[in-house]
Amino acid sequence: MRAAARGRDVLFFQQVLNGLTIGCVYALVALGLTLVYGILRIPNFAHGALYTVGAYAAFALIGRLGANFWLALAGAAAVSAGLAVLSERLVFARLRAAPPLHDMIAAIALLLFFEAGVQAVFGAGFFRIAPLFPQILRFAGLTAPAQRILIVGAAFALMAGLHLFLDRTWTGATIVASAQNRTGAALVGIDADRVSMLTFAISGALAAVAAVLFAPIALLSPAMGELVITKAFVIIILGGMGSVAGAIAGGLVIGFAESFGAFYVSTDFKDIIAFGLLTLILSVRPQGLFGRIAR
Amino acid sequence: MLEVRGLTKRFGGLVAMRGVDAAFPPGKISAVIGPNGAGKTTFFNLVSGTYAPTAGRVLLGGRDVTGLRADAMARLGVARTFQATALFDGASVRDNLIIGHRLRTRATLWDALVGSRRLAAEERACRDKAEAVLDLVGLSRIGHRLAGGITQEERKRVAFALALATEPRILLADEPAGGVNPGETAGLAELMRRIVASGVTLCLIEHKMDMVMRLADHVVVLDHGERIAAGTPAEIRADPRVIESYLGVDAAGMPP
Amino acid sequence: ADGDTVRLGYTGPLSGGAALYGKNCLSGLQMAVAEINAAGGLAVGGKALKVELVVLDDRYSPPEAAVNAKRLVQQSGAPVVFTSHSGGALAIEAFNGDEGFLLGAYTSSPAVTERGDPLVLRIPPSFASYIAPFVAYEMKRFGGKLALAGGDHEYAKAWAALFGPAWTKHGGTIVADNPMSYNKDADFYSGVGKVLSAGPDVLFVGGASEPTGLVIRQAREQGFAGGFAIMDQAKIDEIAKVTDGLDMLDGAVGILPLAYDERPAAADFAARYRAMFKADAGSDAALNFTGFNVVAEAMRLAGTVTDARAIRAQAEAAAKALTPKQNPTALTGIDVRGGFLQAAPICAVEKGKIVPLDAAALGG
Amino acid sequence: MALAFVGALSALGLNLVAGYAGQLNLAHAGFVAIGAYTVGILTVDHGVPFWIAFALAGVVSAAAGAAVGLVSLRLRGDTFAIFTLCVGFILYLGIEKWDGLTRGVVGLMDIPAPPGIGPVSFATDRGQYYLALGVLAVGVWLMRRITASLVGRSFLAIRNGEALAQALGLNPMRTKLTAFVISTFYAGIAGALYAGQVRFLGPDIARETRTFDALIFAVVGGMGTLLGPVVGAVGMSWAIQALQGLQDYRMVVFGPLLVLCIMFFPAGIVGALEARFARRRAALAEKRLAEAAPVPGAAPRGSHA
Amino acid sequence: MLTLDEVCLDYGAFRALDRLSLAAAEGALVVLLGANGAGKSSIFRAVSGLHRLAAGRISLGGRDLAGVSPAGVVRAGLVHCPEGRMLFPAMTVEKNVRLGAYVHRRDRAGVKRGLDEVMAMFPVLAEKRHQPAGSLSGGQQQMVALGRALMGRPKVLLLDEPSLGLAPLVVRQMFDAVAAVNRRGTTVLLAEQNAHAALGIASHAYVVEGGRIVLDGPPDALRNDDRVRRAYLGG
Ligand SMILES: Nc1ncnc2c1ncn2[C@@H]1O[C@H](COP(=O)(O)OP(=O)(O)OP(=O)(O)O)[C@@H](O)[C@H]1O
Ligand SMILES: Nc1ncnc2c1ncn2[C@@H]1O[C@H](COP(=O)(O)OP(=O)(O)OP(=O)(O)O)[C@@H](O)[C@H]1O
Ligand SMILES: [Mg+2]
Ligand SMILES: [Mg+2]
Repeated sequence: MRAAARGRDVLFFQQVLNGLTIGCVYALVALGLTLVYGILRIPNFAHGALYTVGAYAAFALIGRLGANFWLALAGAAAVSAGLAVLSERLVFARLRAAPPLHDMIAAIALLLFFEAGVQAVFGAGFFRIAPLFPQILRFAGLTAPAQRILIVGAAFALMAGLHLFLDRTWTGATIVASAQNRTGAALVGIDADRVSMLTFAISGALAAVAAVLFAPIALLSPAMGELVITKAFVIIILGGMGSVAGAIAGGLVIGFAESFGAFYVSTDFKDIIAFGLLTLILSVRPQGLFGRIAR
Repeated sequence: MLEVRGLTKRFGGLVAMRGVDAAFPPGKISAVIGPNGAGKTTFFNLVSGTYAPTAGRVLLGGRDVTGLRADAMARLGVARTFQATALFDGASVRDNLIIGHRLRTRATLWDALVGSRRLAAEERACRDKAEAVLDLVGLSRIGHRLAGGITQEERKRVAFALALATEPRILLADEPAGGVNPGETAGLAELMRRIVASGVTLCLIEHKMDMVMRLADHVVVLDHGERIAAGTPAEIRADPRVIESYLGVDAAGMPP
Repeated sequence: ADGDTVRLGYTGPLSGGAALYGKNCLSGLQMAVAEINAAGGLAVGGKALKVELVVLDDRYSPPEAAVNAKRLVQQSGAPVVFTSHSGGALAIEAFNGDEGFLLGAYTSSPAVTERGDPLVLRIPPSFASYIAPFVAYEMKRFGGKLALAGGDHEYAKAWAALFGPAWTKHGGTIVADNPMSYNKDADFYSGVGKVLSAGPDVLFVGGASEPTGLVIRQAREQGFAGGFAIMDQAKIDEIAKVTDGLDMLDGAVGILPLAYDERPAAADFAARYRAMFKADAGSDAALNFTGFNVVAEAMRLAGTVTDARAIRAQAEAAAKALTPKQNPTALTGIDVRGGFLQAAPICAVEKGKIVPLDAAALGG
Repeated sequence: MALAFVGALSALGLNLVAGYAGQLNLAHAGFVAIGAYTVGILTVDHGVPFWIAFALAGVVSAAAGAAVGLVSLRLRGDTFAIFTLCVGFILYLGIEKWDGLTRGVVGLMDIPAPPGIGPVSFATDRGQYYLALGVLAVGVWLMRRITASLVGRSFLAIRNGEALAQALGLNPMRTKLTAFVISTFYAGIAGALYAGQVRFLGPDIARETRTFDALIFAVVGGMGTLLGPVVGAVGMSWAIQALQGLQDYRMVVFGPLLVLCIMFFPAGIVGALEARFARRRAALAEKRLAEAAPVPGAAPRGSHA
Repeated sequence: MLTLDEVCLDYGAFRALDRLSLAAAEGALVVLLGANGAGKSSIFRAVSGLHRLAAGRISLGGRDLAGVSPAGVVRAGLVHCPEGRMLFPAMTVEKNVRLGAYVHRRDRAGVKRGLDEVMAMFPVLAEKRHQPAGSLSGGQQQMVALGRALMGRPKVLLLDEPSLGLAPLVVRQMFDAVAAVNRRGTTVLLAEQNAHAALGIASHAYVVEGGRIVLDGPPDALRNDDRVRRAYLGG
């Protein structure tokens, strides 16, 4: 009897770890999405493609250039950030005067382009990035693949870093200020173009980091971004569009909902659970968990 | 005609309107004045159903209409213009006015699908109404222009026409002469007189004191969401509280 | 077919999540086309016709496959359309009889031939023949508790629907049934955890090879020590790339990877494939290769490249007439409904090695 | 091409709710799927005659639209759009997981072709083509009636300024809901046509990518114009087919083309043409007025543009 | 110091400024009077680069400002304290004020000194230093906006209706502060509807109507002008 209860606890904690892992990945992706949305009001559907590109960039750096994991991570972040900035300069900046719908269509077009581009370069096959820490940690009956611990640790470090960056640095403050009041920001001498580019760069880098951290326990495929981007959208409306805290909280909520849903209810229905949760929360709080009402 | 009792509105912690009583007699011109942020626009928003009051009552012709939404109020005959002179900028002036009369029509989707005779008649009625109000505000010649491309004064007139197209009993005008020069202001005042003469009760918010004083039969002064005075223009002009908080003949004077 | 060229069609996933699979299948067809043309073309009605394969992407979507098939028939005049997924095949079956073209369906799903479409060839072996030996091997080696953790796509569900009852009939019990989305999910940790919590001896797994590898990997990471019954969509050599070798696969049964197939025709095919594509051949390629050759041979025997019914009528004879070079998969015939009679060899992983199994000895 | 007409019909519906009423419903494909499955399930599992199922498809889809609209239309702007994206996902997942009703991932097969009416047969491709064309023509004609009427004007008023429209006595919720329901009715009929044409249904038709397709049709053709979606659907279907030859590189080319298209024709093809005609008409009217009643010095400030 | 020469500004088809010219000498406190919508804010938007000119020239100390971005204008020494305050509502008071020094961010000591000065000038802000700016009352928010603008070390300061929505007492404090800033050498351009108070501290005044200057002169001259009296002085 006691053993069974203990077994249940172990399983429970296992799910907590798992929810945390997925939640962290989602949160990192959602953070970039929400930053871009908060400042530029662009629902960037191409964000998922930046995630994909990041993973493939790291794969190429490791496989073809022999880079180590951390170098590949940095390289991937740079590649995705660069592409994000390019799409801002070449596409979104030119659509600033256009109706909002056009941003969305452009983002969809970019998504198609990047995804097809990845496939054209790397082919349609699955790839894997070897885990940095392939070990399995076992203690007190719990098993935890080290890579998962790494994901959680790195994600939280990154979120903390991002928070400090936004909160403590001048450059970070320009982003927060622009999100709260674009005109006000321009009037204290903040360069709106610079902030847009910076925001896109950060969002691309976050997506790439999430992808590279997660890649060793998942698979690379040209469509891999689709799996996370829709969740990321759920998360940012759940958390309140444009809210950084909301993206993190929303990411964890969806991560746990999926993990526990898959375990205690049915793996088949875990996505429905996540989306159902969203519908439920939004019908009670239309502005999301952390959203401000109106502008 | 229109009466409010103990009207109160809270936005979170901020009390934008506190226990305001006021009555607007039919066939007359009333004015609401007060400093920026006093709650004048909020007052209109409450009366027209844009906001629901936190407390208090709104009575229209003796009937309690508290909490009705804006569209219901419009159908009961309460029309308004907006401080920012909202128009459908992408449509022509005439199309703006046609939609303004939609609330007096009954055609449904079904009428549209089968192309019923009622729809045709009502569309004609809307067009006629549009021409009539255009004529009343003196803008027949710009009916075809895009509403986004006309002058500020014309916008103010179109806003009146739009409100009139709803066939209101009472018209609430938020700064109808804001942003137009004195010459044009006189023209607008003339227009307002004509509107009242056609049987519509008028209530306006205005900062242009000379115009208010000349035009209004009755003035309500708001400050910090409270009614600080009400009466004829002459009474208001002499009220020390109004002078202090609004009219600003600052006896103390400012440092040089 | 105009003048001296006969065009055949292919619709399959060439982009999206299943693109690799679609391309593998396509490569077998392309290889057959290349070899036929290199040998001077297809001799029909006294002429040597050049063969051309018209390829369209359907992103694994059945409706798009149907649309593509219509296009292939109407615009390219293809008398035969190949497709590599059961959804597409079923969608095309809705009208291929009316439109009079032959469907070359690369799917093990029995539903494709069960509905009596007279113009269909089902190229892969029926998976039914694998089930008994898989059950026997795993139950004997690991015990009677089975957890079903296969994919939630149509083909995997069809497998599970036969595998589960076979298992209980053999005296085992099913302790968990939790299909997972191999095509859409990135992480299976919770799903695997759920089935493991029921304490199974054997896991039934399978979807595309790489996600299957992930599922196996995560099962081992969570401490599972039992065996795996791997459905035939997943290939053990491809799985091994995800599990970093065969260690984690110990105790798995599945179909024998082509690279380990030592029968001469198969080995020869693998060598030719390598020369042409600079990559290892998989069984998807080999089976499609054979399938195409059957169709080509049937056209030759029927003396027509337009009359689908006549071509279909010669399929059985064509299958029997294939040379070993045309027939790396040891096709022996075609049943009345159009199902190919061939059985891929099966294997197990024991002590870090792939060992062929004798299906007959295990009761297959 | 028959499928392009189905796409046009679906885009026509999306255009009503998004282009005219200003509510971007990203669950649109879900409603197309509801229509398609209504036909599929009724004809295959319940032996309902095709044309009855066809009519019911629109009704069922519109009823689902009413239910979804009541909840989602309380949200505004981007939140509404993203929320409906999620609703679309739920519809898609619902179709995929509820195998008992929809056959799930296996798909629904053996849907009968639309039976002929009198001497006209729809079993052939040519028949299908004319059927789709016919339904589309009726759809455009009805859409024209709706958009040109007071009802259509109400939609535009809501899009252009909800607060002002409400102050003018329009009930925003009811107006938006009407647009939503008509739009989902069109989606349902498009789905029914699709079912009769492809005769096999899988959950994929509810995917968000299908909504994006319809959206792209409408935007490229001209959002908020009557014929824009039709022009867009036919044009883009043609373009996508024309690019099939590029195989893997299809979307690599298509993506940038799309971006250029919205950059240089922000109002869409039909929108650009209409603006051109409108300018010419306005200039003419202005000229006629000037000739008729020359008012000295009346050229108003601000009218120079 | 600052001159506008035949400036035109359009909102779509609507011409908000129509060949408008004005000048502010160094150290002057220039007041713009005008009704709602006369175009006062538009003048400021044109100067600070928030809105592109349709025609005309703007120069600051001899430097042409046409086509310079808002950030560039701030760096050139002109700070615009806008109508509606445009604060960062979720940021603390201190951060709002500090961000005003964005273009001088490398001068850490200077930023600190500026911050101390602002806090000393508005003691109530020092008290509320760590509260979100959005939670302050209107008058306090206006002080934050003014403090933030001063952190930009403006040579020319544009103040758009700083008394908007403020209680009379607060209005007075505000005008005291503006006068003090001006005394320390900053050229100030002040848009006001509160004509009495504004004329009290001005060195020169312009009357704006319908996007044009209709009248200008020293405060006393305007006070005695009939039209101004009627329209802006309520009598
Ligand atoms: N929707 C709202 N949410 C929160 N606060 C509001 C809202 N609307 C108005 N307020 C607040 O209510 C108060 C009164 O505002 P209101 O717009 O009624 O003033 P007003 O008298 O019309 O001023 P003005 O003359 O400048 O137009 C202000 O402090 C304003 O900030
Ligand atoms: N973004 C805009 N789009 C269109 N018209 C505008 C815009 N901003 C201002 N206007 C119009 O331009 C004119 C001048 O506006 P401006 O804001 O400069 O006036 P103002 O003198 O500052 O008035 P206020 O006292 O209300 O602040 C007004 O008629 C206004 O309606
Ligand atoms: Mg107001
Ligand atoms: Mg202003």
